[in-house]
Amino acid sequence: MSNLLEVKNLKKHFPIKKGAIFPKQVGAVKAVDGVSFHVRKGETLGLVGESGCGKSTTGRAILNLIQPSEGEVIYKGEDISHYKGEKLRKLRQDIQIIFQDPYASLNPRMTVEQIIAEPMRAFGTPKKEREEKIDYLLDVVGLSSYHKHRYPHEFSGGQRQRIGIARALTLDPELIICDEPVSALDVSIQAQVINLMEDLQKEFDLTFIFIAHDLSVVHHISDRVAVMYLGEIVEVGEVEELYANPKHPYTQALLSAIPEADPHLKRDRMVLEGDLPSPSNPPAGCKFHTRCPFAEEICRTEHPELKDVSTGDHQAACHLVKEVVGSNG
Amino acid sequence: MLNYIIRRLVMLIPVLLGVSILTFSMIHMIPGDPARSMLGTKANEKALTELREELGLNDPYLVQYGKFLGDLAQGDLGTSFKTKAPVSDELESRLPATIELTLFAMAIAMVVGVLAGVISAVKQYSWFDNLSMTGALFGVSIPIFWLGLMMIWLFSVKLGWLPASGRLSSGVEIEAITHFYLLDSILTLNWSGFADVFKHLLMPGVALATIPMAIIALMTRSSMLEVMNQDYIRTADAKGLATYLVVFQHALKNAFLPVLTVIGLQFGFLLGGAVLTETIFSWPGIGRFVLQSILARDYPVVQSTILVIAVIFVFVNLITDILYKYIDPRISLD
Amino acid sequence: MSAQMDLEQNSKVKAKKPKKESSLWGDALSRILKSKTSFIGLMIILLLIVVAVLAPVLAPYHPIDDGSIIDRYQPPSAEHWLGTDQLGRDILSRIIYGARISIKIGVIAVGIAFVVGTLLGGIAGYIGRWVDNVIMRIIDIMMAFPSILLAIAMVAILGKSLTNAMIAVGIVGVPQFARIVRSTVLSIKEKEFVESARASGVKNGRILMRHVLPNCMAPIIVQATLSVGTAILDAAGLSFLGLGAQGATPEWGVMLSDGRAALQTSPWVITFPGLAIFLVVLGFNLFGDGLRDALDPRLKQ
Amino acid sequence: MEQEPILQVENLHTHFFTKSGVVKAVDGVSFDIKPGETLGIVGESGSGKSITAMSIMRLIKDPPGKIVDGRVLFKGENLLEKSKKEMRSIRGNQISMVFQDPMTSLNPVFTVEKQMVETIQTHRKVSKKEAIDRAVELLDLVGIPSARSRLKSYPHEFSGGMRQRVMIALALSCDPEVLIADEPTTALDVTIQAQILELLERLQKELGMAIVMITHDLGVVAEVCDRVMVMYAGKPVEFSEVTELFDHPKHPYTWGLMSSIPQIKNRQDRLEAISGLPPDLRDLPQGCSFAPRCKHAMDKCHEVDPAFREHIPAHHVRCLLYEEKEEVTT
Amino acid sequence: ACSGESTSSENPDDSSDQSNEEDNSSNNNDGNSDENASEGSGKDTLVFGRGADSKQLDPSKVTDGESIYVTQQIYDQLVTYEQDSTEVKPALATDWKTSDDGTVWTFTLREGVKFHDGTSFEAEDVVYNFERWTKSKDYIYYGYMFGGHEDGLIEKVEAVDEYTVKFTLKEPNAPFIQTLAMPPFGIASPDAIEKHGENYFKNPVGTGPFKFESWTRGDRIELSRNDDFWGQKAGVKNLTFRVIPDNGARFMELQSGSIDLMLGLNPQDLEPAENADGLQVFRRPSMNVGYMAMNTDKEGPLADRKVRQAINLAVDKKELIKLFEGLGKSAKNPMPPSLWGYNDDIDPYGYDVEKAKTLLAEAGYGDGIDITLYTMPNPRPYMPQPKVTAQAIQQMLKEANINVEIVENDWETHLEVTQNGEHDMALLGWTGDNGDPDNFLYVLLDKDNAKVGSAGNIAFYKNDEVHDLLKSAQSEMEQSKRAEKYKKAQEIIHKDAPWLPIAHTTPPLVGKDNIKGYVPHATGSEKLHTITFE
Ligand SMILES: Nc1ncnc2c1ncn2[C@@H]1O[C@H](COP(=O)(O)OP(=O)(O)OP(=O)(O)O)[C@@H](O)[C@H]1O
Ligand SMILES: Nc1ncnc2c1ncn2[C@@H]1O[C@H](COP(=O)(O)OP(=O)(O)OP(=O)(O)O)[C@@H](O)[C@H]1O
Ligand SMILES: [Mg+2]
Ligand SMILES: [Mg+2]
Repeated sequence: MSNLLEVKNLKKHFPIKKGAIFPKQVGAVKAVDGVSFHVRKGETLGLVGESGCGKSTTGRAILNLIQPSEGEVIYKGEDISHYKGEKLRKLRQDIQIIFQDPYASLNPRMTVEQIIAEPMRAFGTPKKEREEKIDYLLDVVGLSSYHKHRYPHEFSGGQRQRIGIARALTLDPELIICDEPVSALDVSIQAQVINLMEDLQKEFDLTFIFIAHDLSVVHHISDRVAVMYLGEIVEVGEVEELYANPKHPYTQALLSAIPEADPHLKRDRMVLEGDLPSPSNPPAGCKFHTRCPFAEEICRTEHPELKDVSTGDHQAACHLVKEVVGSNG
Repeated sequence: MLNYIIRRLVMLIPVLLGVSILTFSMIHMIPGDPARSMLGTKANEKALTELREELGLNDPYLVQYGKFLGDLAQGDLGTSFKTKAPVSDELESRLPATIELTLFAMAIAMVVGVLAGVISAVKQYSWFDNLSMTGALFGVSIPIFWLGLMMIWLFSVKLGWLPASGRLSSGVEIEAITHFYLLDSILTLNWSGFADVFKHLLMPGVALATIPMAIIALMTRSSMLEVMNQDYIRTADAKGLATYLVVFQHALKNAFLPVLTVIGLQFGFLLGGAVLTETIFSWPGIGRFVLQSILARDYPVVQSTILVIAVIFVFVNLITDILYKYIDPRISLD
Repeated sequence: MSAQMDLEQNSKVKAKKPKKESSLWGDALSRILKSKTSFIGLMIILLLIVVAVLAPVLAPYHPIDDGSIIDRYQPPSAEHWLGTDQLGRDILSRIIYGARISIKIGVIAVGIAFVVGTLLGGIAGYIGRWVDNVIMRIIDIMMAFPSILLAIAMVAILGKSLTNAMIAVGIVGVPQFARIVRSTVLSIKEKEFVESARASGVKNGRILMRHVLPNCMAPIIVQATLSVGTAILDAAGLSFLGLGAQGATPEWGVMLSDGRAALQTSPWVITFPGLAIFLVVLGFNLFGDGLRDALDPRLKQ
Repeated sequence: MEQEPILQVENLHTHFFTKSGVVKAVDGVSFDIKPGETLGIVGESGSGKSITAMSIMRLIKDPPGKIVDGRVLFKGENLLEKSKKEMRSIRGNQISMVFQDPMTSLNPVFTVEKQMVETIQTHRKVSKKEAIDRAVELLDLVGIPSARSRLKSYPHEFSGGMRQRVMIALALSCDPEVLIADEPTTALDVTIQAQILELLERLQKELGMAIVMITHDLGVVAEVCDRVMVMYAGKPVEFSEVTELFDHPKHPYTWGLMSSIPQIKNRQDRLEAISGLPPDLRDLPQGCSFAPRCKHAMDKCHEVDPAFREHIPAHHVRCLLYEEKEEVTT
Repeated sequence: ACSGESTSSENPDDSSDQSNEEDNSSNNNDGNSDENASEGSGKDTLVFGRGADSKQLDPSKVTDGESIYVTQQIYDQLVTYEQDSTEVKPALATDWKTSDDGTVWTFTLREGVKFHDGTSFEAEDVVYNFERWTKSKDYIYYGYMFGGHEDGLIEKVEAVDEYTVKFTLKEPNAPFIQTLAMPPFGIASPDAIEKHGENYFKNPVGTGPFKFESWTRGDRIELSRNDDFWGQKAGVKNLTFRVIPDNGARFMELQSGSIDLMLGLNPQDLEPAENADGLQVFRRPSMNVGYMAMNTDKEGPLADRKVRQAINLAVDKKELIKLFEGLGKSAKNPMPPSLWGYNDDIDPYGYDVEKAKTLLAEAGYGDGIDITLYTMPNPRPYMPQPKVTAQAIQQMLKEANINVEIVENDWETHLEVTQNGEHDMALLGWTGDNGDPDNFLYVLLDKDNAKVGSAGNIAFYKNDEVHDLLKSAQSEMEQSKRAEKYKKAQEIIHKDAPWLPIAHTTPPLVGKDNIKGYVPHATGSEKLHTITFE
């Protein structure tokens, strides 16, 4: 499989400014701090991590909705991280995004029809074609065409998320970044939307970057999973491999923290101490060492790089895990 | 904290400079010649030219403005064209008069407004709520100059309960220490004087308080309603706290924040609003004085007085900001 | 807007119109009509408009020319329902004609504040950076200036007239609009639907016009409605001080000011114009208040 | 399990009288809980879980809410008949509550000390100093490091997980006999959720109170609860021991719920989603509220609202499938 | 319609107590009063209500009546007016002589007079004061009356001995002695002037019947009796001037009893004032004229005498005077009848719209004309309701097909634009300074004063015959001859009709009826020491 997208050492630092008249930068929120990964065509890459670890920022930086501070985003062999103006706009046809909050992500002053037509209008699709496509897409996401004259506030959260999905599909994108598309939804509705997304992926041959904090959802939908901690990827690998055989202590803790819906299963949780440190002042060395039960001296001083940790496609950034050489890519 | 205050004070300089430039250019844009205003019907060309020269009106604007700033830096507010008295002299009793009236009105507005707002919110949709909110809507809609006239007609003319004008009855002596008569009468233990001052303050105070009172009441109510729906109020209830604690401590302290901002802003409006109130109640304050000075093109008076008002206004805002911080620990002053 | 245009082109679609109108504004309207107070407000405003439009028909006398000194200070009677003023003019007729002026004040003063304030606030909010800084500092300075004194000074500069008083009142209202618009734009700008429009390749201008501004309208419209009341009050205040409408103009503030001398002997001369101001301002306040509630996004669901 | 229940809810009905109709938020909930036991209440958003809890605490805002029927027996006494004052002395004292969102459930303008001391002094006649000592003890108990110095902090100076610990400490300050935890971990990250669940389990062991754990996460239920009540549209649809429920779920809604969640253990190809939307509580469908979404719905289901019955010992279900023949299984 | 049955004038009881004057309105006060015992004859504070505050308390530096009214209580001039006329009588000077050519005046001063600061009054003090006034342009009235500062009318002032002062004038001046009686020429204590320097204006020291005590800006000025006064000692112990800007409010204060005497009454309130128990109305003899000037200089209809006459005919002055509510008399001449030289033989125009129309038609304006009428917003002593007056004139002229557009400017602007001649017609008025006809006719209607930009003659009326008459009257020392010239001038002016003379007002003062001995003076500023409470 070929890499549709490759992210290399992506960084996004938000400056912290002080002073009202002559603001000067006194620091930075290192929201994304050197993230590298790749996405293959047609696959779903899951991106998990705790709140504030930089998942959304990564997604937005890839789309260039926020300008990355550093690094490359190579889409179909071209670095798109410096695109601007019309060139960037054209790129929108290929990469789309679905947002978490179904209430905030639809313009309340537009009808469903207008919302879905908006991207097509931006790229000059003729009106007739637009109308046909709207009807078609509404049907695809499980809404009826009589819904199209309604305003977003007349829909439930799940329905709105469907509208958001329809909008993302209008331009026939190749890659969709899904920023927690189901976390605001109830379990029963969540399942409907996940099913829908899986169906669409097959039907339209889509590639997903699926951001979530719910490990079971990610497990269900992803082909590969990347685990983020404090602006960095600490582990990435094939989903089954990673879940069955987590290498990084953080991944292990994360997995053991998921409550399993099985009362018979009585296991030892690995409970992490403390909270996620502030991204404006991350710990030196391995960023996880402050919460890591196995931290050693080296963890406090040296920053670990991602390295292959099993023969499968599986990397982790931990000093304590042995590198396995001779894997493939 | 001190740091913050100093920083804020430094930041006031450009604003006040802006105000002074705005005032300066506006007053100089007013058509008409102050010299003529001063000489009145008896003006002749020679006298006019001489007077203009004497007042420095023939200097370039920049020089005039520079001179104003220079004097100001030395604490000199200038000399009134019209009365030829130092502006500071003119303000000596007028400024306290206005501030006293404003503070008195603000006190009424705050006490009544906040209380009415809180009770209305707690007893939402009750008769009290309906009554006080109707009252508040009336309050923001009533022309205060009309209200003032009606009050005079009723309480002074018809009922004879309250004096129609001034700060003090003739013959009542109050030793002027601060020029805040209410305070002075307390300081000198002059109780009959106190009663007299209070009576005089009552009508203009209430008239001036009407709008802020109404706004504060509306604001407090909606703010309280919002806060009462917050999770932490539910927490307080779930802890079994007494209702008055929940309402007056937990809810009010949070609900007071937006009200505080409004109070700060209203204070500024009150200082300005005093123009009308002072006109109606013959209050010997700054408002009417500035109005007349603007119309008479008394440049020094207008420049300095408006600057003084602006200083008070920005200081009040600074104080509200500090209070804000004091009430809301989440606000960081840095 | 395009949807509405489509609709006009194709009248067959009209059958679906009711559905379309269950928009935010439609909802708001029905909510306003349901609320007693805002309904009263709306009625007062409509009444004001009707009275203004039909003034020549409704007014029993000419507001300026009719009347002579001989009939001055007549108390309310069958002939003069609200009495006569210091020149023997019919107060009712003057109040009726005054409605026109009030509307004019509302439209012009608030129009100025609305246009200038929205422009400044919108630019400051959307562009940000130093533009924002410069604009907002100017606004700060205007705010530090006692508003009525600002208005007075402005009238003094421009000359005393009703028009200038309206301009002054309008300019004084600018900071409020600018601040509201700015903060709304700032918050809307950060909303995900704006981001998603950008992510869909929608051009900047269209984002501003179609996505940002329409969503700022609710608070601005509410502010505008409430400002009409304030503007009428302020203009009347200026007139009362002799800085607004001049001469025989049947402006309510002038009527109050002129009638003031007769407070003791002929109280009706100031009672009725005062009531008229009060009622109209109340109308706008009630309606604005209802509008605010009706448009409150928290009530939308 | 031979103990008397400490809290018994019988046929509770809480309705909201709004302009657009009567919202039957809680419509006939019955359950009981014994000392030391953890009872789970699960259900979708809007199914009435929180309102049930708030009704027990008598914290429903009136208007628009009103408890229209039912009894809440705490140690045999009906809380719904208590005066406001009596109720206040029970709240936070014998029954206390932890809410979902730790970010907003603490008053932002008061220090943690003030909020804790206030609670303690409301219910215990102790000096301020004693109250502070008690607060320190509680913060220690919930695992807040250097508790005494953190007392002076404001809530915003704590992280989410720590705030939830403070909330729990607050709830525990008067040794309650029943602790109602309304989705105490929903707003938290998984690693923090694990910390809090661990803490609650430990505290229950140490202090022996009964816990009502409200959640929508079946995983949480499976891990911490002894018995579970599943709610749908204001009504309980199933109530049993936790293992029994997971092993032999009876109600089609429970089945749907379970198959909706992706499971890591055995990855499904496709999730069994429940179709449709939860009903509008102002306008419930005739018959069983779940019928419109139920795959197994029979004609009768759209007409008759089934009763909540103990079809199997210690296992209540509200479903017509079991009214006649009991043999239907999963 | 008036509720103000206030004050207890029928209380002869004497239980005076200084702290008890707080609120006399308590008669109406539901009886919850324990502080209103003292009233009536025991009262020793006179509270005078007025519309504006003094600018300064140095009379030589101000022109406003409000300042002068107060300083007049504090200062004396060399000579003063009789209580009921503008005849001059001795004051600080007991006697004076004029040289034959009329240029040297010698004054004999009163002995034993003391300033309020205790220093005694001597000839050197007079010299000091007059020299002081020549030193700066700030002494406005001095410049105005004596023409300039260095090169004015007065050549020198010398102290001949301790009690004799000699004035040498550049040329004979008939009105000189009248002028010296004017309030701005009050003699101040040189010691105090030196001592207070810049602050003298708020620490006035003179020789008058009252001493200055305190001044709260915009609110009140308090004076107390000068027990060393050389003349009749003041009848009240304290004299307070209070500022109550609004006429109506001031009247209410009087009704409620918190002031005793007030100036400036709304015409509407006159009737209630006259009918109220416990109040009395005083009328100040008129020394003013309120008029509408027609700009004869401007091209257009008003340049035509016929049009001006037509306008005089088209205004019904009988109705117009109603706006003065009995406070004034209709005017036919530019000067008030109380002055010598008034020409009462002149036949007023009368009200005749038809004739007016005929005149207009003759002038070629049969179709009517459009003109502006400039007015001021605020009441003036000679015109209590300028706005309404303007509107009434507008109403009336409409009958004669004359469309009037009213232009209102604030006072200062009004003066400026009318002096610049921007108006067609303008309302204005004049209050005499010294009781000399010259002070009306020359100032207001001579061509010398019709200069654009600083016109006292805002009709821009230029008639050489009138000019010659007025000029020769100035240097004529014999009053009867002067009077003839002035009468002649009035005839010509009447025919040319540069004005619509409107009224001579007798500004009313209202006081409580326990006030005795108060005589208002035509000049507008009388001493109040003659007042006692009954
Ligand atoms: N515009 C911004 N300015 C400053 N800091 C920001 C900005 N946007 C995000 N951050 C910070 O960057 C960090 C990462 O934010 P991000 O939204 O990417 O997290 P996330 O992983 O998506 O979290 P969540 O699960 O809560 O959505 C956070 O600490 C956040 O506060
Ligand atoms: N004040 C109210 N007025 C009207 N309806 C209300 C009110 N409060 C709650 N409801 C309704 O009561 C129903 C039950 O609400 P409740 O908060 O108990 O749900 P929940 O099960 O706790 O959901 P969640 O998981 O979202 O917390 C909801 O449908 C809600 O809309
Ligand atoms: Mg995110
Ligand atoms: Mg809930």
